[in-house]
Amino acid sequence: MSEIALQVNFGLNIALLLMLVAIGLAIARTRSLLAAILLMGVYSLASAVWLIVMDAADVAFTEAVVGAGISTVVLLGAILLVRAGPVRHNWRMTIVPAVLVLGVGGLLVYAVTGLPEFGDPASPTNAHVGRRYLIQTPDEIGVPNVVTAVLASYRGFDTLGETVVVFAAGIGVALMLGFGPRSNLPPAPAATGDHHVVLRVTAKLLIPLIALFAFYVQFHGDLGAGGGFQAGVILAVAPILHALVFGLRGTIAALPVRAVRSIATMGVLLYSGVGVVCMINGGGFLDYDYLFPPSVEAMIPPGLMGDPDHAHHWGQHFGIFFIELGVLLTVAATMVTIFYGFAGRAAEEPGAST
Amino acid sequence: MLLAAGVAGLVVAMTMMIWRAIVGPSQYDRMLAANSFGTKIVLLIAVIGYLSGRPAFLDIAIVYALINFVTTIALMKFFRYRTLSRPLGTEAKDG
Amino acid sequence: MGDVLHVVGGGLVVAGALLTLLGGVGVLRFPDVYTRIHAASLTDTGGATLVLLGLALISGLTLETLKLGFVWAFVMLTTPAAANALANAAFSAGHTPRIGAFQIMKGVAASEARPDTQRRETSDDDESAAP
Amino acid sequence: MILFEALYVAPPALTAQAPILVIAGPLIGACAAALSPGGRTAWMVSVLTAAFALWMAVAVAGEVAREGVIDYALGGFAPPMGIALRIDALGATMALLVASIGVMGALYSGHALESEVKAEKRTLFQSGYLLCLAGFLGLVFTGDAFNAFVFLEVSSIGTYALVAVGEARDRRALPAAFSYLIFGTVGATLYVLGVGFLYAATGTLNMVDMAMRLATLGDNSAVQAGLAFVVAGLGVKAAMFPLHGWLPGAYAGAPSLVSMFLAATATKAAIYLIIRFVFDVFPEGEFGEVFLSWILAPLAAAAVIICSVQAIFENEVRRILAFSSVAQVGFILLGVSLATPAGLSAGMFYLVAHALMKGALFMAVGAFAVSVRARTVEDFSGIAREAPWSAAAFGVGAASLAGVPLTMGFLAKWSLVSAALQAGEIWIVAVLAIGSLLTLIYVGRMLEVMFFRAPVRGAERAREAPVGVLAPLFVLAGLSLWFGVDATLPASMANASASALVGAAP
Amino acid sequence: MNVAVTHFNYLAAVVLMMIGLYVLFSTGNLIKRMIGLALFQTSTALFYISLGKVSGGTAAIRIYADSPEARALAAQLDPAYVQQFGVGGVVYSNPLPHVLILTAIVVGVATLSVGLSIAVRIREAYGTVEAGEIEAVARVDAAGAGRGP
Repeated sequence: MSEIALQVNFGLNIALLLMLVAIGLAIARTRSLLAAILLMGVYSLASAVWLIVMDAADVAFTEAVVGAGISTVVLLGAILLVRAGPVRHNWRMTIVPAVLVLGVGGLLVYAVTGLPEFGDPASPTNAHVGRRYLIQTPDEIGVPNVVTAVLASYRGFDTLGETVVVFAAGIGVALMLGFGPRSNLPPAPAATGDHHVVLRVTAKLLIPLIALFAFYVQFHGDLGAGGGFQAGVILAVAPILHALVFGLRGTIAALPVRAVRSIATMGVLLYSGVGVVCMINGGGFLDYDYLFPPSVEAMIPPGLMGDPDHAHHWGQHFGIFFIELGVLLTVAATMVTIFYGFAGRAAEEPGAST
Repeated sequence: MLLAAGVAGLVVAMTMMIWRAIVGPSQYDRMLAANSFGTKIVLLIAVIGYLSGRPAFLDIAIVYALINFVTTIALMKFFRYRTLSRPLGTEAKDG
Repeated sequence: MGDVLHVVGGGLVVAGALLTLLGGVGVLRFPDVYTRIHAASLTDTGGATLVLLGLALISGLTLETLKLGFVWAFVMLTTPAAANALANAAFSAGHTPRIGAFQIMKGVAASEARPDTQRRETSDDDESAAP
Repeated sequence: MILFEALYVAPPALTAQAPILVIAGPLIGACAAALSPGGRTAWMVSVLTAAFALWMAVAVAGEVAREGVIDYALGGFAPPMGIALRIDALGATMALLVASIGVMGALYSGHALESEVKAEKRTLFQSGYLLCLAGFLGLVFTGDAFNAFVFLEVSSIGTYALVAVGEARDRRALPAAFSYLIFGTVGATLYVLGVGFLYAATGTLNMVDMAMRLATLGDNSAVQAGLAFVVAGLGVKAAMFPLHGWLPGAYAGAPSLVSMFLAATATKAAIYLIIRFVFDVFPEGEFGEVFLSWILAPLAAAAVIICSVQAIFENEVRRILAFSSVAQVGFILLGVSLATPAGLSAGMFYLVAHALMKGALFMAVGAFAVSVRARTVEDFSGIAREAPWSAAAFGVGAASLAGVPLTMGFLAKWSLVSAALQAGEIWIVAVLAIGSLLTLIYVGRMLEVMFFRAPVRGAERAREAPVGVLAPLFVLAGLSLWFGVDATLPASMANASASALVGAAP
Repeated sequence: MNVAVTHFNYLAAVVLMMIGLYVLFSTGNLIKRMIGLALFQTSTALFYISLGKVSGGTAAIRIYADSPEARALAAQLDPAYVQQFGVGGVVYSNPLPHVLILTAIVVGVATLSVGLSIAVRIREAYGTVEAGEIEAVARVDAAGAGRGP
């Protein structure tokens, strides 16, 4: 049992990377945009499995929901709006990029030869800061998932920045697509076999389950893979599925555009608000140990939260809880905003649709 | 050992799906391949979880199953209606 | 007892993987979209059932079993629905099946509709957004 | 920096938190702007937030002047475990510059947006503007290589859309924004890649820790490539010569607020980060010297010559200014490439000077745009008669750009030349001379048309811009003049920055 | 061992980077360009994650040292190896690259959506998403620049 697991791990690594390269080449080769998008979806799925093989469970989670889910939907929305024909190829446009790419590739290969061997536990990467996170997290943060601890606590400022990037993307898409002509298409013409009872029933069953699952991922994030980002995107999938199956108009009626934008803003405010509260209580920005004033902290019996062997980290636990909630709100709302932008904008030539 | 054989079988099946996704010939074949690839990946993740001794990653498999469905619906709407905003089917009153 | 369950479970996993593999062969070898959908969706659900059942036997009665149940439920819910949607989309887009009685519905002469391995299937690679 | 030493502008408790407040202020302000009910409220939020950031930046500058270097550990985790802000004289100077331009831009946006951005988009636009400001301030303060990437993206993602909003005036803004996005993302990704190689070699992301560990490492291909990718990636953002393709279109197409803000800060922040890596992170040694004198200096010289010539042959005012920006980046990098205290100081001085004059120039063009849709140089014929005040400010900025005595531009060019002479690099002096001459040509052409020609008959009549636009414009132009006469403040800041980098005062 | 084997992951990432860059620069179609850009960005994820993999390691979710799960994981490896590189009896992979790549993935989807929305607006303004055709229209725009009457 023991050796085999490692060998399978190694074999999967090679096999999946070769798959990724093959898919990448196919993407480069195809002239159909839709095929490229489908292949991108497959690429994301394959890379997510590879991430699991590489022990990056949280990243695999994110890649699955973002890469295979949201990205595909957004890309589909985009090609519907641009109504592009096949990609044209011009041989003159291949030589210069090829030379450029080969140059960059050569430099990269040269650089790669200077890296430590793959999987080396003593490489600087794995021996220095990375290892210290693993050792110190139980004492300093007290959550089992070290990725969550690093993400939300040690490098919480990065995550704030990342949340802001998502928020900025929401603003960007809203500025581009949120105003102007809106989709107002007549009902679909009746066609043979156009009942979709199966899908409607399935969707009806799934939507609440998806939302429930999102909250599970959210609150389970300290203990296992998952967290605000993943949960946010999964939560956004629920209204997106609703819009896909029951029509965008109903979804917007339930979740108005302005409200969604406000929720996105609230998320960032909540996150930075936690930082400010820590600051007011005498700590640094995002120093969750100061999230509660000492008087409150003193009232909590020891050992209430987490592992009794280690010091309890009331502030850290709640700090992570609140900022992950902020991330959830911003990410979910922004993803819905982006979807509204792409799905709600009228395609120009409605006559061209079949 | 048996699980490893299962992994190998799934990987071969995945490679076949990738081949179908690359050669097409029609877009529906690609969609089929992508969808089926997703299902195999769900299984693969589950098996890997048990093989590596960390079955807790089944959550990720659940997410895959969900996302796969949503993507397929979006693709279907793409083909059927050429817009993402219209409801499915004709019985919907909101249009 | 536990070992027996492990072996039985492992056997089921392998059986499921083989079924999936068989479906893969079908997807590669079958002549048109509909038969390929048939091969893939049937073996996917069957293979998933076997694999997940095998894993459930290995894990015994834990939280993981519940999660496996969820995975199974989702796969059983979504794979047929997706296959249905796919076939529906392909059919309404005018893809004619290359074998079977559907030909008549589309008004194609039965002689033309015979599976013809010599003829290359039309590729709509070049019509991307407008099939 | 000596001037700041006695400056206590905030209570001690606030001063201690000032480094993070400089960044967090605009972030929170951006949320408030996005939530505000209308463009007017959003504008007020924007002005207040930018003013707050400037206030905090001044507090930080005072603290830096007294302490030398400030470290601020975020989340209470000391680096390299946590992310730390690290501010020295250079960082404080940059933050002051960015925050001041930010305030000017925010003031200016009150009226400028009315003619350029649709009413319903203004709240989101202000929000994007503040995010961009926060991004640049974070970029300047952070001491963590990966955190810098995050802030690079914070400042960029919204900006792409802000540039594209310029479509209301000129639809070419859209492809320009798209190509800005492509270039910017490739640049940022190359930067991440470079940081990845450095991380692989050192195991840390904190710049100070990285520098310490790099110093003990021998020659390593990963480290060399890491430097190359970091500089190439940032070079795209800084519009370093062969990587500047995105800049002319983006500056020409964007709403004038965005053009002005980007021209004054975006490339500067990236240059700042390049300086940070080359002088602070990379170990002193042959590799860095080869890089500076054989790659950076020739490229900068090429930028000065080629882009100045391009500017001469360009016909649209905004594009002239944009090409001029690439050329001026070349001037700055020439100073930096000398790697002497005098050279760095001159480069920094030039950077500040260029930010002020380009800000004034783009703002003046925006002031004209309030009433007319002028694009080419000919369109601006005689505009000095119709809008004398805006034109005067434009004239001051242009004079500074050309290096007319009694402007900051003159002192900047002068200090560059003397630094090059001091370092014995005669060819750089020659390049500077040719570049200045070329600058004079395109500046002279614009000024001649504006001031000495009659307005084209039948064209729309320009009106003078409202006071809300003129006030920040005059501040920027006035600063260019004032620092041209009394340069104590910027010169002392530039000197302090240079000595923070290479250790010795010139 | 051969570099091609010991550095296989990095080389695969490099190949994908090259493919992404090639797609980005060899096509005039803006949507395809965004796909190339996404590919290029994702490949950095491959690079970072490969850096953080420790052979024999497991995901960085701490397991109690004396749990059966931890013992089963440790049994797969050489005890000396676990002793030297393990934390609490279990060898974990490095969590830091995972955190960084989470950020990078999110930045990637943000870039993708903003880029695509600009591409959509370009289509609305120019009627095409082919760079060559857009440039042709833009040249006409530039020629027609003027202070309108």
